[in-house]
Amino acid sequence: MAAVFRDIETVREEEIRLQSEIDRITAHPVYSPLREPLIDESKACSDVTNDISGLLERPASKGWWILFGLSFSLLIAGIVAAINTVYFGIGTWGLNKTVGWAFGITNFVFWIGIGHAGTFISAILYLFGQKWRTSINRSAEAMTLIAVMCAGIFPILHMGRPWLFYWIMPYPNTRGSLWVNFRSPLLWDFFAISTYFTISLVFWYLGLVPDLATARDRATNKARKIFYTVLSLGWNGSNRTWSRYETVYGVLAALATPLVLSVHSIVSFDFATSLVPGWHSTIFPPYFVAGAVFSGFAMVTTLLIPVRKVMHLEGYITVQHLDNMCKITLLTGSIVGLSYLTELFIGFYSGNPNEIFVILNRMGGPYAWAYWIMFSCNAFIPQLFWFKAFRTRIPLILSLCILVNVGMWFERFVIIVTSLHRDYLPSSWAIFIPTLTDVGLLVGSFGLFFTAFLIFLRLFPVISMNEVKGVLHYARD
Amino acid sequence: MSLTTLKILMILITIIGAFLVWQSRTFRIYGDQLGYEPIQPINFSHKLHAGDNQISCLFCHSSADKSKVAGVPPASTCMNCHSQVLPDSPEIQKITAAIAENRPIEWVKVNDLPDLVAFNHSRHVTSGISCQTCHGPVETMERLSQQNAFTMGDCVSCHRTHREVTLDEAGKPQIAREQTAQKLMASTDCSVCHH
Amino acid sequence: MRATEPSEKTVRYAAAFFDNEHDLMAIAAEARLRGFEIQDVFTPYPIHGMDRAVGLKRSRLGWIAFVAGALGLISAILLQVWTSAYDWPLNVGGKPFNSFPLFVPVMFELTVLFSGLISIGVLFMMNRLWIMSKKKIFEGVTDDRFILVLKQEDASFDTEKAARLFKKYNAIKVMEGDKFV
Amino acid sequence: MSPNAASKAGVAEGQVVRLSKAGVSIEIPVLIQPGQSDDCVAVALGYGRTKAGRVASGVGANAYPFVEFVDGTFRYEAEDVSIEPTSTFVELAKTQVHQSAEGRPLIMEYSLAEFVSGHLHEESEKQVDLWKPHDFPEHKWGMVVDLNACVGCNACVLSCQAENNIPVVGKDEVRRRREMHWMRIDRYYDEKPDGVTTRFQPMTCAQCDNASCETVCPVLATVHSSEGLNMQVYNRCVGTRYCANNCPFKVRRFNWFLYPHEDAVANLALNPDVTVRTRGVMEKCTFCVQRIEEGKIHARNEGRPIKDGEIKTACQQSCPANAITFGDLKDPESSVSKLRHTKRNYVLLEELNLRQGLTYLGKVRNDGETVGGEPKNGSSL
Amino acid sequence: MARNVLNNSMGRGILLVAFALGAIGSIAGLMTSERFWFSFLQNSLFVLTLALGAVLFVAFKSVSNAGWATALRRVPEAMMGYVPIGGILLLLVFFGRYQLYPWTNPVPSAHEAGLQLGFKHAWLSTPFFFGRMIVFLAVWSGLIYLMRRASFQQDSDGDVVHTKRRKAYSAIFIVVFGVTFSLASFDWIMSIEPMFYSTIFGFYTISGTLTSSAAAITILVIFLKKRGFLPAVGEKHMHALGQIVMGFATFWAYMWISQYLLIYYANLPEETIYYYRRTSSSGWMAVFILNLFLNWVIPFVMLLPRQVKMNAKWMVAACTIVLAGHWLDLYAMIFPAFFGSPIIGFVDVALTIGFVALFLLVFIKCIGCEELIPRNDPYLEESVEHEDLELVYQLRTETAGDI
Repeated sequence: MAAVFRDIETVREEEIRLQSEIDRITAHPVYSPLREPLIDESKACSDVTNDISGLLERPASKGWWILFGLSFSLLIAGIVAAINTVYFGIGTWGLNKTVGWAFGITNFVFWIGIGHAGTFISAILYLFGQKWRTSINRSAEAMTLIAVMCAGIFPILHMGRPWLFYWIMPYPNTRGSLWVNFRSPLLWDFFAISTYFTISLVFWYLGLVPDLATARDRATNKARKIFYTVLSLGWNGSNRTWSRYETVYGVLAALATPLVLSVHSIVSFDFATSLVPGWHSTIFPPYFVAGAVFSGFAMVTTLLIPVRKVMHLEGYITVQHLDNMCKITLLTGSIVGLSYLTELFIGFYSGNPNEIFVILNRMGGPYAWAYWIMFSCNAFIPQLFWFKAFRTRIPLILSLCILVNVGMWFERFVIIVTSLHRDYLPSSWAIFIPTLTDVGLLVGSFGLFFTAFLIFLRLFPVISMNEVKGVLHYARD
Repeated sequence: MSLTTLKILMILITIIGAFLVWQSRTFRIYGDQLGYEPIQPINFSHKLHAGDNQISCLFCHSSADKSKVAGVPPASTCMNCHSQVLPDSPEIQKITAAIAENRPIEWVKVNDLPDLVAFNHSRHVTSGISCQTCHGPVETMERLSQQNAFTMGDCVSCHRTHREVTLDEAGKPQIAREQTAQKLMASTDCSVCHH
Repeated sequence: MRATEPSEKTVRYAAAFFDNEHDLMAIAAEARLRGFEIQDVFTPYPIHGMDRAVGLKRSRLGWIAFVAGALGLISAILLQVWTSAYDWPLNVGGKPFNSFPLFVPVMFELTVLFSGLISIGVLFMMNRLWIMSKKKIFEGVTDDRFILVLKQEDASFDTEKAARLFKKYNAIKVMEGDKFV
Repeated sequence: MSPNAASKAGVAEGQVVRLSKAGVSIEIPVLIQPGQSDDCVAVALGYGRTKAGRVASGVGANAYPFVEFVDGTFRYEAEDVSIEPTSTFVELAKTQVHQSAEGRPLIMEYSLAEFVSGHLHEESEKQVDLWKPHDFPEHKWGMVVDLNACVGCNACVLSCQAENNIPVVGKDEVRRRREMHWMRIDRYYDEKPDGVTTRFQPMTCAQCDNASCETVCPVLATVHSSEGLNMQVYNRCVGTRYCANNCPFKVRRFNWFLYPHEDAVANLALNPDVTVRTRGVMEKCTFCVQRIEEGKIHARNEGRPIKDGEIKTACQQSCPANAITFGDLKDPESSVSKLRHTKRNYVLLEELNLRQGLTYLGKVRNDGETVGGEPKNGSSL
Repeated sequence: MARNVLNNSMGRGILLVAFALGAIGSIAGLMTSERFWFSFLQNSLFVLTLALGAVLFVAFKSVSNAGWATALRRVPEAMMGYVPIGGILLLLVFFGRYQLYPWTNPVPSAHEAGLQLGFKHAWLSTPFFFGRMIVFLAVWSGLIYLMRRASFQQDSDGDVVHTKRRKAYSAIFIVVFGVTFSLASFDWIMSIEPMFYSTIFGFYTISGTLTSSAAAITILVIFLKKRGFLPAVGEKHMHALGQIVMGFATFWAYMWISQYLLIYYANLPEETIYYYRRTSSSGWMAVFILNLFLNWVIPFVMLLPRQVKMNAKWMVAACTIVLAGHWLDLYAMIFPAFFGSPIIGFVDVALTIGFVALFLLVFIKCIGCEELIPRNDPYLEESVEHEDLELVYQLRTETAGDI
């Protein structure tokens, strides 16, 4: 009898121990009362699936077709300009012996910069545990990929002989193995951009696989079923898979973070390694990175505001998300502003007449208008985001972000053209005037960007469902 | 993927690979003319002249040691001998006719380099490189064919292996050493060929 | 390689469906502590702490990524130094043949590229994620179902105890099956 | 037309004016030329031809009607010519649009007193690299241009064009600042209290040892030779134009279009030793590397070292004033080495530490001084 | 309610003796060594940047709403207390300006003739220079005072408004610091070689500051945790701190390579001379390479494995290496301008010991005066592990419950 009691006693103790062990294991994190829910509190898991996967299953709206038509016609203009360039030569651009780079490289740097927000959101904010990234990372990453594609076209197109672009890859050849110049920043660009594109692509795809599985499981149409079945790689949500998936996601985030820094740093090396006054400045790497994230965030915000409106995603991409993005725009914009000031200061501090001349020429030379557009849009405009009113009123956010994008395009234009057009020997000074082909390529790159983004919206879940489901429980606790 | 699919795939890859290796000469890079053997206007045999009869290359290609180009001999060079030797042969008749009509014989150029390469015969011949090094065993050919792909790699590998600069005590390069034909000062500067 | 993965065997299983992560986590922890053998759990999103609940060890993929990165770094150094300073050294702008500081960008990029691609490749291989995959997919797992799958291989599996446990945590649906691929 | 004359007549550069005198009149655009006498307008003769082929027919205006035959000789001056501005403007095709040196010390000038005293410019500081410089085992080609001797006649530019198959790109391309001359003569007008000083400086690829163009080329299309030359390999070039951007002297030229034409007769005029460049590639002065190679081969075939002065570049050969000296800097006895060690020798943009193969001998000016000679102010252009 | 975190009086005694040693060393050095002012500048900047980095740490934490670090926040807050004192000490370089800053010489050499150019001449003038210095230090000290006050007041009244205020002060501090510290680093360090200029210099110095202060915070947290203070700090925090040190070290390496690579590449004499002085002699070359290893290579490789970040001994070792690296970094920034080879003499050692001792004394004073856990911080629960939640709830004052 006693033994039985002792057994019961032991069993009870055992039960209590077990329960406390279970409690310890299953304890979920506590959140500060100051934290507000990220997503509309009424959403449940199935709502997320229906809201987001459902978007793909309905036919495209009229608005989508109109936008698609518009972007596609811009893209056609770009294609015409590209054919013109390749057929007749770079002479169709407005370049000359003094200004060897202008619109082409400006567009390249601009788009690469835009391409920095996506990986920043998915990698850096991931590492910093910023959960609000989950609603925006998918579309931001897609934007990154598309922007990098837009950017990647320009270095090839701007070559005199674009059909030989593969010469910048190191491969054994019949020229006694004449390799490539590993000291050239353009070569670094090739490595940086191809790595960045590859890693961003696999990162984006990795995040997409579970969502593609959702789309697969919901698909009724045969073609869609095959499409999503192939892409979702038999994903079944097993914890074993999730566990490794999370590790790799973390690894990729840890890799992508310095990668983001490196890519625009390397792009900045294109300029900073040279000895053109106005190009050679050691602050360029961090300054370009900040500028890239700055313009990228402005572009994500510009894209997401209409997307959330048209696709009814206000519950997922809330004003709080926009507010946070504005804050990052403010931070990076301030770094950009600080870099402008540093450049000005050091320019005068250096006492180097060439440096001083470049600054004065930018402020008052033939391209002063571009400089002041750049300065006001990038250094002053984002400062408005200090005020909450500017971070929460959607039309204001949208207009400021568009201005930032304009400013960042002009920043690259100013850096490239004003430095080149008047450098060391006044005898070679010249003016750059863009041609129709230049403008066509600029416009065409926007066409490609929007066309591809609109296609993305129709093919893939625009919000990372699996990650959003993971942060829903704030609302439920 | 089942094991069968995998096997089939492996076999396919092997077959295609083997075919590519076997037929590797079929897939050439652009500009590779190795083995080019055009029909010439006159059925001239290098084997007969340079091989069997041991006529020196420089006898006909007389500018090879003096000038950039080796030179195609004028028709009159042929007639130095052929006015006596086999003057009635139909092939020789063609030369005679060309001389009579005062027109050149339209030889088809076999060993040709693109215009972006400057090759100087005299430099190579003077430093003792035999014609066969680049042109192959011409003395065995009935009809001339290209025996070297003349890729940049071919030139460069030779220039590199013969890159020996001898310096004297004062540190000056000893130019006289060149004439021993063993020590060449083959430069690998791009501008040596590309200008 | 195919045979070593536990989920690959043909086993008899019992699966219970739940509608939230907390129940799943708790039942997984309890089932494991009570001696059940957990085949796997299936969720629509990754759940923090689930590894601890089902007793899964930390993945060693981090180390694979490190080794892959080191491989990339070494190949970048070898490629650049060999081509620039040994295979065909060229005087480029007066800089030394081995301009090591200038090789840093490519070294970094290749490190990241190798590390990222190899670790993701290993992930796909280890989890057999690929186009022709034919894995068991539970209904609703990609939507809002949280599923616990217990092995009932040997005699020690106590059906009643399992049923009690499922009930305790409000299982929506319980199903059994023979084959688990 | 001088700036003062232009403002007096109320015309701007490029504005077409009608010059007329007693029934003859021509319409030509204005080019403002500092240093020109205020009361005088200069018109070039020889244009406006009607039967001069594709290149020259109908270019410009014929100024011969103004020439009079007086006293058995042609008078090339015409008086009482009226200038009447029209409303037409043309964009002049000029190879240099900025005329001021902006006060930069690009052309060194010394007064006679300074020259006599021997104290010309600060001894340049020893500049350091973060690496060991490459050595040049055999030759190190160098050029010295004596600005004192140079009269700015452009013969070098033309001989370079002829020697190196440089395409003539036409007015439109020059207006777009795409002239192809490998060599150019920079000309600066500097307003001084006592009038305008015109200075000129022949400029060509300086063959820098620390060439900023070379390091940035991704495909090794431009690298340094073992003889100190900055080589440009046209067939390797993919045309990124990065090198041209990074050249502080802006001496690199890019083939914006396919300039050479398939013209069997015209192509016979090309120099067979120089590759004709296709579109999309960069080109620049090579120090006439084809002549260097020829000279080297010639000497080596004969088994002797190269003599100083044996190899001449095209510009040097055609310079009427012997302003250009070319030779081997390795040879301390060569004339170019000797000139390098003269006091007047200076390196353009020395603060960039490029270590050029091309240096200049500063100009000694003798104006405003009592030590003989006449004050100079005009341009010889 | 001053608390002695050393748990005994021995420690403080040792620190006082060390400080005295430093003071004596300074006086001795002032009289004998030409290196004194350089060493003084280097060491006072070394500890001052640790304190300034701590301010940035707290400021970044506040603006990004990062909850995790709340449990250890008092450590950087105590470090911040050194800034006013360190600032006053730094101002003493006024007396060493003729040795340190060539531009103070009334008659510049031919080499420095470039200084006669307008802006630089005006900017680098003694009254303006030291005036700026005073303004910068005063502004920083003022903001630090406000941040600390808002933090401590919350302990007593538990009002959330202090969190919001701290956030505002932090944002202002980050902006002000970005501008002023860039200028300060140009002034205090870069102008030792007045002909040299590099636009990244400010960012570079900030990155070193961030790395070393994160390392110092880690060491102090481990020290306090060992002594039984900071009960709520656990593995999670150690892991995060390890990641931060590693991340900042990598950021420093990024800045380092950016500056070096660009100067190496462009090869412009004005700039190359800076690295030439630092790499041409074998002694300085060793310092140059050691600097990279101490600041990045060794800590990065050491801290890669997850286990190391949670191991106190390894973490202390890695962080000590980082601190040594930062010291060496400043040494390599300041000394090569005038000294052909790196020598570390008595003065350097004495001054280093003295300054570190002073810093620790101030730290101990500051940390002893306040609660070690910001008990009413609304982010505190997020910061601690599940097991420590009860402990945190006990510390809370009643008023803090409702927000």
